[in-house]
Amino acid sequence: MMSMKKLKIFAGALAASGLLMAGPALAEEAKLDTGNTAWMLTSTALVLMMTIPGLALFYGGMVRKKNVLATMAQSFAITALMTVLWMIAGYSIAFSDGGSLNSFWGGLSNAFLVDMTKDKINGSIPDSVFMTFQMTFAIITPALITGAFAERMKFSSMLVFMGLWMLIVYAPITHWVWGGGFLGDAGVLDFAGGTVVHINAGVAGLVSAYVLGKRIGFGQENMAPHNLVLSIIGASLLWVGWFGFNAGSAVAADTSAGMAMAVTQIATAAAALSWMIVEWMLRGKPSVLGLISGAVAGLVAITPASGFVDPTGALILGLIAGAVCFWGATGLKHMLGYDDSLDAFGVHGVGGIVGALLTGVFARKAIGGTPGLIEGNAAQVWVQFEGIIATIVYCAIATFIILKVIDMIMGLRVSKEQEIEGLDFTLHGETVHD
Amino acid sequence: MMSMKKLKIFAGALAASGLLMAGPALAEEAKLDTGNTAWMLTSTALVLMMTIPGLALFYGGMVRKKNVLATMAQSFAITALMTVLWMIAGYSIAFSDGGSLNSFWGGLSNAFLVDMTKDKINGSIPDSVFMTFQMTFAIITPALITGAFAERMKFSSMLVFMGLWMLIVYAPITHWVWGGGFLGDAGVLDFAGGTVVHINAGVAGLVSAYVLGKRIGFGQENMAPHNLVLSIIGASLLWVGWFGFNAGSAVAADTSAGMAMAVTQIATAAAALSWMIVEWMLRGKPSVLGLISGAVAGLVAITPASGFVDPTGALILGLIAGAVCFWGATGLKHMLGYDDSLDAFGVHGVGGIVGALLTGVFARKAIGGTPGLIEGNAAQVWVQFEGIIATIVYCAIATFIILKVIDMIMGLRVSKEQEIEGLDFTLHGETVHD
Amino acid sequence: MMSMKKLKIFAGALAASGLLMAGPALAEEAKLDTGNTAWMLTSTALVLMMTIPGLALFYGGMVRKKNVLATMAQSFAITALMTVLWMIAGYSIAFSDGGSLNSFWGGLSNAFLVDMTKDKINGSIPDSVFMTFQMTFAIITPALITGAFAERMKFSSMLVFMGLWMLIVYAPITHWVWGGGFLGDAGVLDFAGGTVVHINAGVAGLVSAYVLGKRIGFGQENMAPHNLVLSIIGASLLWVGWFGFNAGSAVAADTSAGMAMAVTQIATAAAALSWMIVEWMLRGKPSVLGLISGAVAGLVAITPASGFVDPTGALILGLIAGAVCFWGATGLKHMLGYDDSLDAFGVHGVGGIVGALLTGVFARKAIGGTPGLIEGNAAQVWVQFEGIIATIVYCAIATFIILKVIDMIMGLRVSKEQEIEGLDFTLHGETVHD
Amino acid sequence: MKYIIAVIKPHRLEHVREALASLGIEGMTVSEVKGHGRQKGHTEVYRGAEYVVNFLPKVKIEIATTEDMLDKALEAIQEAAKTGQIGDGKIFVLPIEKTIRVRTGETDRDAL
Amino acid sequence: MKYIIAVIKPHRLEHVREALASLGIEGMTVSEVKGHGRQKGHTEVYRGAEYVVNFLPKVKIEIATTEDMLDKALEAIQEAAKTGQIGDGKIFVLPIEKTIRVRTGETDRDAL
Amino acid sequence: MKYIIAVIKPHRLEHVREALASLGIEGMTVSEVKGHGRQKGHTEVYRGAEYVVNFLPKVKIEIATTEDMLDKALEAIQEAAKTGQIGDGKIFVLPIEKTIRVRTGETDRDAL
Ligand SMILES: Nc1ncnc2c1ncn2[C@@H]1O[C@H](COP(=O)(O)OP(=O)(O)O)[C@@H](O)[C@H]1O
Ligand SMILES: Nc1ncnc2c1ncn2[C@@H]1O[C@H](COP(=O)(O)OP(=O)(O)O)[C@@H](O)[C@H]1O
Ligand SMILES: Nc1ncnc2c1ncn2[C@@H]1O[C@H](COP(=O)(O)OP(=O)(O)O)[C@@H](O)[C@H]1O
Repeated sequence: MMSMKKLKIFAGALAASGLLMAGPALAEEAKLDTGNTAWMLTSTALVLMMTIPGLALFYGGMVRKKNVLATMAQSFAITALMTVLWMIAGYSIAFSDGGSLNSFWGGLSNAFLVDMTKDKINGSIPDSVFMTFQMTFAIITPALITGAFAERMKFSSMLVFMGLWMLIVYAPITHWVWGGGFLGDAGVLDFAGGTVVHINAGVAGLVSAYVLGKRIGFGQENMAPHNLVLSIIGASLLWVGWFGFNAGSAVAADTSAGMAMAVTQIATAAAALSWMIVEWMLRGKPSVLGLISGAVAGLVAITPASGFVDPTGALILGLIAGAVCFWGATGLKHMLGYDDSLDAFGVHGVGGIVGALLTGVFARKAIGGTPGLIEGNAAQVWVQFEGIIATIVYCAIATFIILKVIDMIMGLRVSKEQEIEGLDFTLHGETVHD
Repeated sequence: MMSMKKLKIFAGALAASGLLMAGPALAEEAKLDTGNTAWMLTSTALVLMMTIPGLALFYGGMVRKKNVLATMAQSFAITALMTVLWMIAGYSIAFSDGGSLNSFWGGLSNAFLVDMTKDKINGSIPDSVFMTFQMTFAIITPALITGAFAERMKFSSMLVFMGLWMLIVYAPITHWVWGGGFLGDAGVLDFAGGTVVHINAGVAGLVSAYVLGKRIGFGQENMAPHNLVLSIIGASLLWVGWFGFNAGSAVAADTSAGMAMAVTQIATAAAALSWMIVEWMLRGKPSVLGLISGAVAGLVAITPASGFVDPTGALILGLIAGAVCFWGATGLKHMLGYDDSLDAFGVHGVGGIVGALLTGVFARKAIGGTPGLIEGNAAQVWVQFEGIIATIVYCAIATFIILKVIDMIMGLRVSKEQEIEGLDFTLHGETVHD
Repeated sequence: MMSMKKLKIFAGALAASGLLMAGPALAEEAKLDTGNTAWMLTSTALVLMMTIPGLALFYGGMVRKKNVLATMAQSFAITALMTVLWMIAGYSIAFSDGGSLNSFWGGLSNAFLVDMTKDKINGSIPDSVFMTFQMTFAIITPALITGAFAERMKFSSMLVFMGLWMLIVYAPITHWVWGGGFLGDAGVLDFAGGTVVHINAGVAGLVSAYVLGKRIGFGQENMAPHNLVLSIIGASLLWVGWFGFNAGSAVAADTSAGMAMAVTQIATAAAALSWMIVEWMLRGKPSVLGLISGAVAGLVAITPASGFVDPTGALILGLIAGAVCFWGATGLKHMLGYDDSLDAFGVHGVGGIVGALLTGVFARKAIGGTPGLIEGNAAQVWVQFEGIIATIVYCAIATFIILKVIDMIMGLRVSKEQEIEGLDFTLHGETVHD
Repeated sequence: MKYIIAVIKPHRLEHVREALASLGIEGMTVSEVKGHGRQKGHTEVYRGAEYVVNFLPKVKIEIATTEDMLDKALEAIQEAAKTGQIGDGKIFVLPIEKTIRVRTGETDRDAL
Repeated sequence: MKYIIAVIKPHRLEHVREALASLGIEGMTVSEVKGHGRQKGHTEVYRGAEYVVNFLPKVKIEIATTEDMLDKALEAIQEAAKTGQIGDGKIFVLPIEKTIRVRTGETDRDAL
Repeated sequence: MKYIIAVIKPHRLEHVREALASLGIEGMTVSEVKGHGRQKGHTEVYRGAEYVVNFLPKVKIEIATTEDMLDKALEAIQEAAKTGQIGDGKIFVLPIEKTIRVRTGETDRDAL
């Protein structure tokens, strides 16, 4: 159902037939499309840019000044660590054929990318490009989680947590949806990662926020974002980079990519306006943080839908997502009383769920081949719901266990003194001097 | 005469013949070029990046610290609002066939993008891509205007103004030049928007500066740019993104795009050096703001010329533009005595006019098909002049009326107290904490 | 041996046969590949982004606050100046056929790009694109050098130095390796510029640091980086842009580009982790500056290797490069006692040498056509060594002479008062106001 | 000699400097401070979390002056700093026992 | 009247403000400063270069108060600012000769 | 006890700190300030608009000290801060009536 899966299966078939291994056969050369490859090379760069510097800035601007470097360092270090782990095992777990266990994971047959010969083609692009494109997804998803426990986690424990989480949670769920696993087979629609990336990261964030507990002084001290200029730059680069995320998920420079880009732009804009208007009406002022949070909410919500809905569907989806995520990051958070510092769950979790469900509502046969509720296919909403639940349950349990184990072995939080003095100096020995 | 127009007419013809509506016919599939599509997807991302974060930073660094978030919020909110309005009506007004009124506007037949089926091809790229690419132009043009009235306009009135301005001024003028209207028919050369984007935004800025009046303390208080680091980042991203703007206006990854990129780079560099040298000689020091302003002036001036001139023409054009815009942002402004806070007119208006005229001078038959003055075709300069005048007159009058009506209904300026305290807190309830 | 050279020779042959000059002949039209062109247009934008704002920020964050604008202005002004000089003479020197002297330089036959007709094709892309892509390399190489003499050089002398250096050192060495000169003929492997760009810039930096002498107060005063937030953004944009640098050096959107992107990502990540771990073990804390420096070291080291090694080779190469450059920027620098302010030599020089040598070690026949030491071809290491030595010797001598001559004529350093007050105000008349 | 400490609204600084200059008083040292008083702070809301910013931006001017200039100086500052609205600030006068100019070692009146 | 200058740890500011408010003391002026004392600075290492940061972030509070409130104010500050660890800071009391409210021209006690 | 306020050029701070340390004076509080005096500001030009920056960056050092150390301290500061050029700064001495160490409640001489 998803373009990525389709592609993978196609490549798998080719591989099975031995064609891909046959060296520079003519048949393969014919397969590579330079236009599609050009777009996927570009998309990979765009998605990398979403994490560094995009997300690093988005989050870095929202913490207190004493933690800005440490917060940005998390995104940067995650980029490095996930790259290596994806190469070693992640890609294999997510996108290989897992044999009898293929419904659940892809196994380790492609560990260290042993199958990725230079001339291996995946669909119409080099396998090296598909691998790297997917790698950037395996980078940003853990990085999104860091927003939930900002300003209080040990750097060492954070690295261990993220490494395990990517291999144990992210890579398998990716396999379920895009790698030939059971959710893809069930017909769950997730064009670019609403479930795989955003619900997943959001739920992991929520669990982390609970397990780590609140920041010292939460609710009493002034924890206002220290410099929203950074966050605006970050949100802007997220928006721009998201074209690679969504339109890149077409794995081609075709009409599907084009429509994905158009609806991404429309839904994002609608969500930014929607959050702005709701906040303006309820609180009297349209905050800048609200405006950019709304945009991110729209980007999150349109992610699963981007290959399936039309512009009008995207407009409505965006309007809904902006308003619901406003509630997620303000009402819901205060109701439940956890300290999800930068709203990883409030924006990515809530936005991801809204988007996944609305994909089932607004999907159009003429766009992505599958009709949704508005075209009479109510069942699709139910399928989407199953995908959401499977992801939430597995992610929540696994994340909880990983965190608890790490906590027992090496602890999760910095000391009280470190938290008060700030992580920039206490963890990294550096400060911003101005 | 312009690549964009050509493309449009071609698509129009196809549409008229019913081919485009015929679903996934073979004929259409053959039309899509993945390489061209890849480049246009990329160009769209690049032009979006010009506004957010590019222009937001360029302008944000130049205001006083108390207004930095509000200034950046203008670009961000405009991005969201124009996206939705372009989808609702702007694209239709600019690029549809307006029937009997086609010389002046495109009508509303394509409102809400009803004609934009997924597989509709426009030239050799998906219509969805062309629509989104053009959308990014409809975003940056209003955003450019905000430089003229920075630090004093109400956020609400700004949104209303920009929405009306885009629909009443920008979309129709785009139609005149690129959408099949009278200026394109007259042979005006405007490859990427010197007239449509820059003269238009510059003149609207000038009118706004007059209508809104000067900032409190203008000429007495210290209004030095608070952080040129931001402006350097912004100017750099404008430069990089402008490759999408100019080379993207070829609507293909071809020799026209390649030459457009080369001349853009050369003219920009020449203008940066030219402003730097003139300032160094006249004022004793080469300022950083001068260097980046010169680069932007070069980018503006080469915009209409980028598909028509050769490298040497670009070099000379850049050298002239840098020096003339130096005068525009220093001499002219002080002569006329308006407070165009960030020189929307001095750089974009003046640079746009210089560029449009010099396009008529340096155009070469071997590059864009049309000879200019240096190849003996003096008439082209006159045609260019007509295009400039038509744009200035319509834009100035319409902008003035829109502003006056808004002023009557809801006021344009913030209160004196708000202006003194700063717009970040008074309009958005936020401040930069460092 | 190198893709760039291959391409050039191919184009040369075409040119010689008169085809390229023949106007829009059918034969040529057939040659242009829109996918390859799309990727090279994009790559050019990406490499430009590496210098502005990438390198400008990376360096700008590391200096003291009083010099941040001046430091960023160097990268920006260099971008403008090199563009114009490359158009005037650099491209001709580097990539033309120099006739009897072709082993050493390309001559001036293509000065002012007189041979670059609009429809001239170079391999499968427009010559205008190849010229501009290479221009961005001629921009970043001098800009890298500025790190060595940051915070003390006159802006005027810096411009003169860089102009001469690019024409006298960079363009000829580029010709040696990629333009048909003796190093390319000797079989030196340098996919994207390890020798041409990084060793070259690193050595020129080392010489500059010696000739200019230490900063006032070096070793006593606090010269801590004033704002590593800027440096993190810069390093991130360098990483993202480097995809254009390395994968773009395939001059096509093919499997070579794909593999180059994959190994670039892997080596960079490995080097970031490697520097981080070594520093963590030796100094007790993983610094943010270390993390980003490690990433840049990895990018540098994989540059020559990126078209020749496989993922596992890249992983090992990255791990080695991170550790060795850690030593280069900490141990070596203090041993030798020069003040290479921002480690142009410690990172780019050392990393470039490590990368060039390891290219000879890890090259695989299946990837780039040439086997390295691990596949039994020990000779390749020797060839690499020759390339390194030739570059170091010529670059060091020429750089030294250029600097000495400029010093005699106009001086190199700012006055003591200027250095103490800071270059932002004393050279450019501006300061950061916050 | 007396040490005047004046806490005023930031945008009045230039007026005060000019007013003092017209009395021939050029020497002063200025710093950015935050003030709390009758004029209370404001509330900023970030994603639903309210942060009360109790302190408002003010500028503190410190001026060492001789007794004979003191009253004129106080008057000038007061007039130039006044907007008539709450939060205009305060002036405090403290005694100075000794003043030295670093460059020359001159003291007291000569040091100003 | 007396001028209290208290140099404290930054994260105790809010406590001190509240403690003073509960005594009815609202007026104060605050600035970010760097302190040096028994509590020494720290060392930052950038690419092998060690920079000793000799000064630590502190907050300076200045409060003009009447004699009768002085002791209570000092006590309140001391208590609220105290963490018991080195670097908690100092309080200095200086004499004020005159106080003026800019807005009204009121002086001394009335000016607070 | 005395309260020394020294306004100096920023790049002399480290010298002054060392000079005082060699006298055994470690305690001090430092802030970034802007100064105006004989040494006038400079003019910045942005796109033709001239902005006179009337104030120059200075560093203010505050040191509470006992009478017996006062003269040595003043001398040390003066020497270490001096460059001989205009704008070197001033030193003011004010009386302190009371000093308290927050951590222990010790007062006066013991509080330093
Ligand atoms: N007792 C005080 N000690 C020190 N500074 C004070 C005191 N009272 C007020 N200030 C300073 O003066 C500023 C203005 O005081 P405020 O009471 O708000 O207004 P007004 O003086 O107009 O009544 C405050 O923000 C604070 O910086
Ligand atoms: N003699 C002094 N003059 C001015 N400020 C001082 C003096 N001594 C200490 N301070 C300030 O008080 C702060 C705390 O002093 P310190 O000696 O570190 O701790 P403690 O007071 O707990 O012994 C210093 O950082 C400095 O800002
Ligand atoms: N009367 C004064 N009151 C407070 N600060 C002063 C006074 N005069 C000078 N200063 C401070 O001392 C600095 C140096 O004074 P200036 O007159 O420029 O040089 P110099 O002391 O060498 O003659 C000023 O920038 C200002 O910060």
